[in-house]
Amino acid sequence: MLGRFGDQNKVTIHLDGKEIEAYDGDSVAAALWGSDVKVFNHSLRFREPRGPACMIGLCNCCDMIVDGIPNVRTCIIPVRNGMKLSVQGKTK
Amino acid sequence: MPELKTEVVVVGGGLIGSSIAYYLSERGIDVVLLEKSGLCLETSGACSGMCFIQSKKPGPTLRLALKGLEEYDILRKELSYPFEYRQTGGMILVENNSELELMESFVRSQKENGLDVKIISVKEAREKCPSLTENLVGTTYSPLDCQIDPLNLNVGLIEGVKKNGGTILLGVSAEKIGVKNGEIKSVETNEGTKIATDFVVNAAGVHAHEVGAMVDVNVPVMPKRGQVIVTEKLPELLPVPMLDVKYIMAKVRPSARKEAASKPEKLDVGLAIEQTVAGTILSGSTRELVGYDTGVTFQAMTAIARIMLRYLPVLENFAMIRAFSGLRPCTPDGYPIIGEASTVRRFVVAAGHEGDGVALAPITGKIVSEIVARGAPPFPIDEFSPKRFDGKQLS
Amino acid sequence: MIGRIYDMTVVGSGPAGLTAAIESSRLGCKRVAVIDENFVTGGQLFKQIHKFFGSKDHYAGIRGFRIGELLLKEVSDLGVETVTNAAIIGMFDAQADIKRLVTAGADRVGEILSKKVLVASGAMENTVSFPGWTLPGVMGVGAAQTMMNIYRVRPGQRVLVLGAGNVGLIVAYQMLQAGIEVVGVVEAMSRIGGYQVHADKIRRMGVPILLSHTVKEAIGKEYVEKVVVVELDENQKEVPRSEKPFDADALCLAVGLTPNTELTRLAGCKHIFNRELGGLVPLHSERMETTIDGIYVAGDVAGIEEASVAIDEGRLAGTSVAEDLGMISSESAAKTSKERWIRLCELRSESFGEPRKRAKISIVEEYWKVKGNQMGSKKRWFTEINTERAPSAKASRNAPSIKSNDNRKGPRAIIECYQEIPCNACETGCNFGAIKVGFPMTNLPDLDLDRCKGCGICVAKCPGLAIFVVDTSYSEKEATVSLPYEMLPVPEVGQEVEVLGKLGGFVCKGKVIRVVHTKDFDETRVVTISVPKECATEARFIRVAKRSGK
Amino acid sequence: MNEGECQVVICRCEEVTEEEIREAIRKGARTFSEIKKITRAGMGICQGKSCQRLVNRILAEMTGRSVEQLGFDTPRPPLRPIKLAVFKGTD
Repeated sequence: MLGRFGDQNKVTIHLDGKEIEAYDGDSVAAALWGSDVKVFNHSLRFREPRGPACMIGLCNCCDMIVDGIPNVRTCIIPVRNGMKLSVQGKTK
Repeated sequence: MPELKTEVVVVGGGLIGSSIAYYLSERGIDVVLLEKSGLCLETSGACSGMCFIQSKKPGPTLRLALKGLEEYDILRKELSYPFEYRQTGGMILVENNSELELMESFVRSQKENGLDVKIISVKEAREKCPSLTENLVGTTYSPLDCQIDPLNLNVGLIEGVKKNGGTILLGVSAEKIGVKNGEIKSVETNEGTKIATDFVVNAAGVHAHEVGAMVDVNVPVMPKRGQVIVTEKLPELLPVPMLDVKYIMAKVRPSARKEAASKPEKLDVGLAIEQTVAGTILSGSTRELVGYDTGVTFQAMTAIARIMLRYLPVLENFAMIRAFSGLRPCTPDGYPIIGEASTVRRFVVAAGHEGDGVALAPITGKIVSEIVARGAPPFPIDEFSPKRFDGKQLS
Repeated sequence: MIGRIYDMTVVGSGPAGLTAAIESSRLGCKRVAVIDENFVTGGQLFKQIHKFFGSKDHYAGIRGFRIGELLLKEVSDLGVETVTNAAIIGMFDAQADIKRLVTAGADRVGEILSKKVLVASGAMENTVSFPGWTLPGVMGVGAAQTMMNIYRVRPGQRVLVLGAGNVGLIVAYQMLQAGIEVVGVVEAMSRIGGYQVHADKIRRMGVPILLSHTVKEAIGKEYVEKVVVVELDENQKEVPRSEKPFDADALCLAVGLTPNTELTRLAGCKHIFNRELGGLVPLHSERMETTIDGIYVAGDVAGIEEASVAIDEGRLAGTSVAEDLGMISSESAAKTSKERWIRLCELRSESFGEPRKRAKISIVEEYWKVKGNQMGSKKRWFTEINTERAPSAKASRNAPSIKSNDNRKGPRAIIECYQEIPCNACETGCNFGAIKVGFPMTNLPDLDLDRCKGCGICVAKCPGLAIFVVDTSYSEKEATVSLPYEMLPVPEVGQEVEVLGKLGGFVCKGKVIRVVHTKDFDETRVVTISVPKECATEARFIRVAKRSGK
Repeated sequence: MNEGECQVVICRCEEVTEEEIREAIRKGARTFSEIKKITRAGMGICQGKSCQRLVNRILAEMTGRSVEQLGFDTPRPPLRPIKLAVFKGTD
């Protein structure tokens, strides 16, 4: 209903080497979800896929490795041009 | 009044009490354990799992700790409940030359007491733990120190007691201890049950004084608050648990203890840091005489975090997710109180282990079980006898 | 910030926090700060793209995010300091006269000293567990709202919603607005928990609401691909072999909220469990003060209610802070607070509000029990209200419907609002005084046919989209129906559209004859279509085909 | 859901399953705090924000008490994870 907000600057972020286009002001989680990225990490114990579930920084389901630092809540950090992201944890 | 009958009532279900009950039940002795709150809710549920041997004062405590280590070796095979026992070795971090001097003499006297410990270079220390700062003059190292999960051990011991036919009563406290002709007869609980018993073991930790008072035995245990901070789960950064020299000084130097007690406003932090199997790093702790207050303070969080970052700068990239505090049961002379009371027969005290409860729980269990079963400890423990406080009142 | 002592620090910048800050600084408090852990202030307001219920004083008929803009402007005009990106990690010296809040931002910790602290920390979303609930694509309905309404990202292409309370229904509608296919709304209870008008909005667009059903399992390899729904019997047990699979790539959980009481519990305020209010809530007085002097609460943290309640509770707490700081006299505080409480009672009346009203009164009574009934003047006005039992209500209960003897020519409004919702936007919106709600505003609207001109303003004004204008005398065979329309694409005059009924079924073809939109309508267009006369009572929505080439 | 029917995670931070929670209750845990200590549920990075209600429901069901009677864990600072770097400074 609201349509897009005005013109926004595009930025490029990198997910495990893949380039993803995002808009300035977007949270990392929103930008990735909007680009059809669904799996943000694999859980430690059962190695299950996890993705955003609260979008307000409470549940830690959207944790990723951001610029080398693990366990970063991507739903509450904004995208930045050149940001390097990795899916955290191992698959089954 | 509902009645129960047993051979031994153990008051307190922490690591010490559950260990005693376990060793008793292993011998086929009928035991009832009373825990007034619940599983792992008091001191043993609010501590780290470091089981340091080299931190013990050379002499009776070190001897006890070494025997305790042997007991752990048996327990980890015997207890069907895994408690994350691992012998990782341990270090004491030495920051400057005056500390080095102190530690050299400490290590020397420990060696004389038969402990495998040495001082290693910073380079060697960093090989064992690459995240460690270079700004040290060296560290001690002993391969004997280990780590456990105190929560799992506590639950495992209690499960063991149950398996052996013992009775565990959670949420039940001792209200009155019946004595006749200087001999233990019974325990009455808050639920109104009267338990006829031959022995009572006071393993009530920071509440041991209250239980002692029920039979007019002075058990001068005081709560000392230790605050601990916890990080998020991390990859292996700390293969070896560590202490700093302040931790040791507070333990071994009576003057340091007195000084700390005289200046309660000054926050005294002796660093003890370990990484758990789950991946979190536990870092503590303060020693505060604040009664039974288990709150945490921002001042302590900051102080602990700063010391920790000084030794392990890499941690600055990670998050602290929790802080908690536990009450350490401490005694006026720093030795635990273990043994039969002089004025009441078959009233056995096992309390006041302060920060050594984890290391000494199994051996304390074994000692008390022998006192009960054979009337004497397996080896002399006169230094720990409750008799030393007879006639003195807790100040 | 360091070294200053604030008069009042507000934790949380949602409707309750902002109105409290506005009220207290309006009444003379000088150093007022609002702290929020998010990037932006406004709490959940900026996720709310729907129009709010309530009265004019509660910004009824205005979209949530615009209310946020209004409140923030007022806050900045009054010189209230707002601090974002600052999570409160603890409160120390809570019992002292000067309280110490510690905040943590991305790269530093800060300390805020404050005489009074208002905790308006809102609520946390509940969750339920079932196999697959941790799969990507299963998310809180609030998360879905953030994605859509803040970042304009669709949570999924085909979404199932669990929970037919107001939140679930409203967000399902917002998903439809975002062009998402809502495959269904599933509700474990045997009735719709939210307002019927919200349910009607999505049902007329063809979304099925499955009552007495729940989610049994979410299935997918890497993310949700299928959701299995199962029927529940009257004992909430699964009915064997009643599983229904839904193809969906997202499952949104709208299973209620819990007051976010971490800070008040940490501070040591006394709490009590109250099911009606969503769980553990801090005991508080009628003045919104907790059992610790100088700590106040307002909004969802004090019990899960509505934005209109949060707004009034915020004002109430703001007044109390001003009183306790000596900015206003106890008499004048008591006077305005009493009026506010009466209005809160009005918002909490009738079937939806009554249980919450009783719960709130019990919280206040429990507070006084803990405080040892040292009632004094502060409690007096509250006792007066209770004896007055205001508002006693049940004044007008005329079911709005077309009366059979209604032979009037020309367009007239039809109000399909059958529940006691605390809202009077239609009454205040009508320029001809044709709609009467009165006091309390939970009364059902009463239409005065003689005054109704069929102008259609109420169609755009009703936040529940529950008013239509029908003209059965449009032509010999045709009637017109004017309906509210908030979707894309916007139909053009002359365009042929599919007309849908109250439950979303195809009714007939219709032709758009007028599309009215003013700034005041704020994106709710009033679309008038012509339909065969016999279809006028059923025609409630239109499906506008996307035109090619655009 | 019937007991032991399927492995459902209750605490998603620490990945504690429903069966493990039930096992802790069978061992004598009667409060969320005890279940937390025994199973690690609620000990993870979100500090029980999402699982406390779920655990309490299981507790209520198994012990026959109402959720009202169960009590809640006392929150401790920090209420949110904080980067340790913020503490850097001189002692």
